[in-house]
Amino acid sequence: MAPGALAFCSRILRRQLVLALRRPVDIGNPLLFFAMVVALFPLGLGPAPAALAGFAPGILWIIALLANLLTADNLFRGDFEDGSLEQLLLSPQPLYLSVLAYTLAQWLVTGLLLALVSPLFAVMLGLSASAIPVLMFSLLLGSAVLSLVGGIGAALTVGLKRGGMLIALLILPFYMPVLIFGSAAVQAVAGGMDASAHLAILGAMLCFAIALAPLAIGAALRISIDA
Amino acid sequence: MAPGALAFCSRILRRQLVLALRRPVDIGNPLLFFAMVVALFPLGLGPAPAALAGFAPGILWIIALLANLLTADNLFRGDFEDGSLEQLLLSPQPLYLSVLAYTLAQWLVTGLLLALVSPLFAVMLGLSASAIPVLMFSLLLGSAVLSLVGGIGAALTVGLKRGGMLIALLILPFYMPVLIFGSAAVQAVAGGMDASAHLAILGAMLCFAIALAPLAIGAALRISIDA
Amino acid sequence: MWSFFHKLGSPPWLYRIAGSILSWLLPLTLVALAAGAVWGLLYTAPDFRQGNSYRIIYIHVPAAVVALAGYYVMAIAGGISLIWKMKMADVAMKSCAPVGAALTFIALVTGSIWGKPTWGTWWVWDARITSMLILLFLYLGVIALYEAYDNKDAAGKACAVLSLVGTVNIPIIYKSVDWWYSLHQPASIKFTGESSIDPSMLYPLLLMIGSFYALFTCALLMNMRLEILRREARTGWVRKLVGA
Amino acid sequence: MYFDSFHAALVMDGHGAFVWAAYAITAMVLIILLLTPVLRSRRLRRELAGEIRRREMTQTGREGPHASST
Amino acid sequence: MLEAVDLGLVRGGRDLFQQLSFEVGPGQLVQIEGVNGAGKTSLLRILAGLSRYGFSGRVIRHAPLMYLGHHSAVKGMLTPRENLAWHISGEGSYSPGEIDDALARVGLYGYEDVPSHALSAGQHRRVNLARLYLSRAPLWLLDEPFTAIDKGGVAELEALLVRHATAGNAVILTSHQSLSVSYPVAMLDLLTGLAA
Amino acid sequence: MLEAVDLGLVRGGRDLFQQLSFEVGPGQLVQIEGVNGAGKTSLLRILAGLSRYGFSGRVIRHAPLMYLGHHSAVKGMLTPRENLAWHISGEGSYSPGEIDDALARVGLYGYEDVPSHALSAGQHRRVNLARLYLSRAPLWLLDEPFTAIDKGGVAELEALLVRHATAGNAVILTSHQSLSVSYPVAMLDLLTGLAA
Ligand code: HEM
Ligand SMILES: Nc1ncnc2c1ncn2[C@@H]1O[C@H](COP(=O)(O)OP(=O)(O)OP(=O)(O)O)[C@@H](O)[C@H]1O
Ligand SMILES: Nc1ncnc2c1ncn2[C@@H]1O[C@H](COP(=O)(O)OP(=O)(O)OP(=O)(O)O)[C@@H](O)[C@H]1O
Ligand SMILES: [Mg+2]
Ligand SMILES: [Mg+2]
Repeated sequence: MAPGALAFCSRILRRQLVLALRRPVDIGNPLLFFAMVVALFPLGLGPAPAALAGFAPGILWIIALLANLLTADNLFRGDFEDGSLEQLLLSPQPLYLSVLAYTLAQWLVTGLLLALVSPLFAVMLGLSASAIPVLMFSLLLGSAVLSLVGGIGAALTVGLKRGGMLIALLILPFYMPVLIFGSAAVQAVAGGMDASAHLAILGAMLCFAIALAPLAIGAALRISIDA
Repeated sequence: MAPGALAFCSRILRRQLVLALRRPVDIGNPLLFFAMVVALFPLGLGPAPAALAGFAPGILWIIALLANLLTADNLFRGDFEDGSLEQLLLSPQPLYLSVLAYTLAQWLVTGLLLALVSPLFAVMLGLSASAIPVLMFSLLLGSAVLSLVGGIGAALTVGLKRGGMLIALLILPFYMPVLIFGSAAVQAVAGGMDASAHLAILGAMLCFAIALAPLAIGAALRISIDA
Repeated sequence: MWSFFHKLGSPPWLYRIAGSILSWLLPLTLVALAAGAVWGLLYTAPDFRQGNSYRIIYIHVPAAVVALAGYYVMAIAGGISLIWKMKMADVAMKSCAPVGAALTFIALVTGSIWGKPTWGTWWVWDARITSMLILLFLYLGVIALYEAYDNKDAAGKACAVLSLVGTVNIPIIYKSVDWWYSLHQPASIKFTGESSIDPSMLYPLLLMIGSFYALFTCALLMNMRLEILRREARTGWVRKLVGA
Repeated sequence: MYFDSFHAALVMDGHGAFVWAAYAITAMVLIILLLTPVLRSRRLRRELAGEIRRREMTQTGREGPHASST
Repeated sequence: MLEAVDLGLVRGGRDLFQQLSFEVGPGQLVQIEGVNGAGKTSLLRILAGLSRYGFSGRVIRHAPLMYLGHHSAVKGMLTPRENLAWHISGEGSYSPGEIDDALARVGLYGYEDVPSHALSAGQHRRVNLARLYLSRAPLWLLDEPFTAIDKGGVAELEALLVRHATAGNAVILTSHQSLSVSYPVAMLDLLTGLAA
Repeated sequence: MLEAVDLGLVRGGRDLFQQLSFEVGPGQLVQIEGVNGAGKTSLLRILAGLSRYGFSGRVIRHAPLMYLGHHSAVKGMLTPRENLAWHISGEGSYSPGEIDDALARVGLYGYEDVPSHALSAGQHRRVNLARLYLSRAPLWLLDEPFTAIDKGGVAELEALLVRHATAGNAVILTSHQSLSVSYPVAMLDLLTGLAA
């Protein structure tokens, strides 16, 4: 009688995407946001091209991380406040998969999108062309880890009246390894070295995160709903 | 019969501060947040001391900006959703001053706090000691402008169901001049030049913002409440 | 053995036993700390390269070592509380955080002070230093999360989830920060650590490390007693304790 | 003792400020660390005792409409 | 106290009401009637001056008013005492004793210092209703004030409204329950206007 | 359908109830009684399995349940049709026709495609109540389902609850209004237990 778990997940996914991108213009918002934050760095750090190119991987990675940070708090908050989260926890569907669908939806409109447009920004910052595929790939892998880890923070803080800053405190330490390997991978290629070891580590982190983070998120949601 | 406008403002201020810093540990949250974001930059850009020192003004300024961005959306949202904003608009008190009190409270827990602890981070990033007073001063002036401008964005978007990204798009363009002059001031001093022109411009921006932003915020709130 | 676990889960028993351990361990710790400090400060010869500034080692290294170990104590307690639903493990976990944070802070501050005369700068983004900073963030995150919840039952569980996630991540964090540092230009400054340490310097150091472990235990027990009181405030035995 | 005089121990060949500052800060943090639980539990005990006494006293006093079940 | 002239309201392409004129004077207790979606909340917000969207006509307010809407304006982070103190701070100065008294009157004695998010739905509303005991505004606009309030609370609130009207003030409220008071209640139908 | 054994609940240092045992079987329509803050919502959440904080005792659920809480779980950004489709998606598959039908039954015909934040308070609640027309869960737990609903809506909802109970299912609800139905309503007092 109840629909299959995967069908349910695909409905969650569709709903979350509809909520994020109700109107066509909405798709442009995250892109525009990235473009503006990319523009901040030359403005703040000074426009010396050589220095910027060297730091492009780090800058793009920091932006990916901040985009995640800015959106992580909203992952479950709306659903908590209007009661949808209670309904999710009561539904007979496996929480593990539902939670995965939530984070996947969030990743699609932050990490994936940023990865897809990153070549443009990389060129703007003067990153060498050879490093661009690795940049994209590392962003794809790494931002998925960020979304999953961010989900844990979101689930832990969703029941609290204050959110915002607290979630940043909880998840930033866990973001740091991803940042390190992500930007190191790009720097390695830009410096003419091989990045496959870094990417393999990012991939391993992702597998790890996919396996464990939804469990932690589910447990945290059950705690939060009763706080 | 009704209390004086200033008494009313001081009550708003106190309430907003209580909401932000209900418990003593809460005061630490923004500080911790700043420290973490400062740590992101060496992790992303690499630990080479010379490069970091050069970027220190920009990094600190970008952090001030992001802290503002992260908190701007919350300035009126809670009050909108629970009906407090309606009550504010109905109260016989001058909206100009009330709104000023709201932004002042937000500035106290973001801009002011960051300015006060910025010397520590400046030392960690290796900024030369001579530039630190100017850094603090520019952050004090500039972050107040950021808070006021952020308030306009917050007031415009508070009635919309989606917030977050849209407000960033609206206000980032206005943040950029502040970022430019603020980091340029510090870079000037670090480079042995005089920063008083930059600081004067920041001061002028602040006067301008104090005079006009509350008007814009008030008008935007009246529009939002009827959306 | 089983009955011991059972007793560990009993707040009044734990409260009492912690009290009696503290009654002798705390004075002993304070004496050992004072003795170690005086020994290290006044009765050892200076290091031939760093001169007298090396005397900071007697607080810096013990604090760093115990702060690191403390995170594992906290995470293990968190794991026990989540898996076996043992409330007292939860109390232990919660109580570790402020102690660990304080020791981490000490390691950072003393290291930073030490850096000025030896490296000429207060701070470098060295791997060990950076990972110590992240450790401080982790501790403070647990404290902030715990304080943010009004419902301390839920707070304990939430922190247990967080610290468990932390255990998975701590090795990753350390490894990655290590890697990160070796990948970039080294900051031309190195720990002096390698130099084999003279026994006359080693003994006070060992004494201080031992004292810091004991200090950690004491502070942990004290915080646990406080937390037990707070959580059991409405039970009969606390009323009797307070009323008497 | 390694140092010849009290003054020498204080200066430590120019490193005294650093060493003593490090030890002083450590001492301060440790004192705070050990003192807070003591002070807090004292306050808590006082509050609890007060609450119990108040409850005994106000048994007859004004009661909220919903507190009757206690 | 309040005059409404020729009000009209169009929302989402639907005419909610047209050429609605009425006047509310001292001593009047007015209940707005209508099914869900008739436009009661919209009308109250227009009378309060909060909304103009889709609206035509003129509202003349002769007295300060107090509006209590659907949303309780109660902050979960603050205690009832703090919430109430804040709510009335725009209107006048009150002593802490007066505030605690108002809270006791709405049955929140003993809850003054509990964070409001730990209150039940009805208690949450009651924090808001406590304002009525302190308010000095002659005209009250109340949107479904009985929501989530238990039977005893409803009776007390009704008595309060009658007292307010008797004292020469006015109340306009919406509610899906009929008031059971021994005071004349004027019914305002959005389509046909005010009937005594 | 549901057995509750020896329930006890302590909240904020207050004993809300102790040793509450009852059993709800097929065909029962149970209304939980109590003043504001008595613990009705807390009890319902415990019965649903959402909350354990401060709770002692045992709840045995023999049938799938549906819980409608204070919060409507209606997203303002989505239309009523989308909201409803999403709400029931965990429970079964429904055709678009069935969904529109349920919306029409709660009086939202013509509002299927309006964004929900443009609905009135009562219409908002009605989107949520439309779930009841589609639900296949035998046990319904409803927390103040009549809030903001107009008189006609209340009568329809009461009829629906009676139909559900008559069909051999069970309903547990809280409400500060007495039900006016010609069906035996068991009252559950939190202090004294279930009375027929
Ligand atoms: C803020 C700065 C510093 C931090 C966060 C820091 C942190 C640490 C940590 C985590 C340990 C490791 C303990 C272990 O591995 O078990 C350690 C050990 C040590 N540190 Fe530091 N440290 C800092 C600055 C310094 C400075 C400036 C010096 C001396 C010039 C120094 C000298 C040592 C020595 C000698 C050891 C022990 C030997 C060893 O294990 O290599 N540290 N420190
Ligand atoms: N998180 C919490 N912490 C402490 N106390 C709480 C918490 N949640 C609820 N309470 C208390 O529990 C009691 C019962 O609340 P509950 O919401 O169950 O009441 P209710 O019977 O549904 O009331 P109402 O009729 O107003 O909806 C209230 O007195 C409330 O103050
Ligand atoms: N922002 C809006 N955009 C379009 N239509 C709106 C908007 N707000 C309200 N409406 C419509 O206006 C009508 C009246 O809404 P209002 O909230 O005034 O009703 P109400 O009489 O208070 O109903 P209830 O008894 O349910 O509270 C509703 O049909 C609603 O759909
Ligand atoms: Mg309405
Ligand atoms: Mg309730």
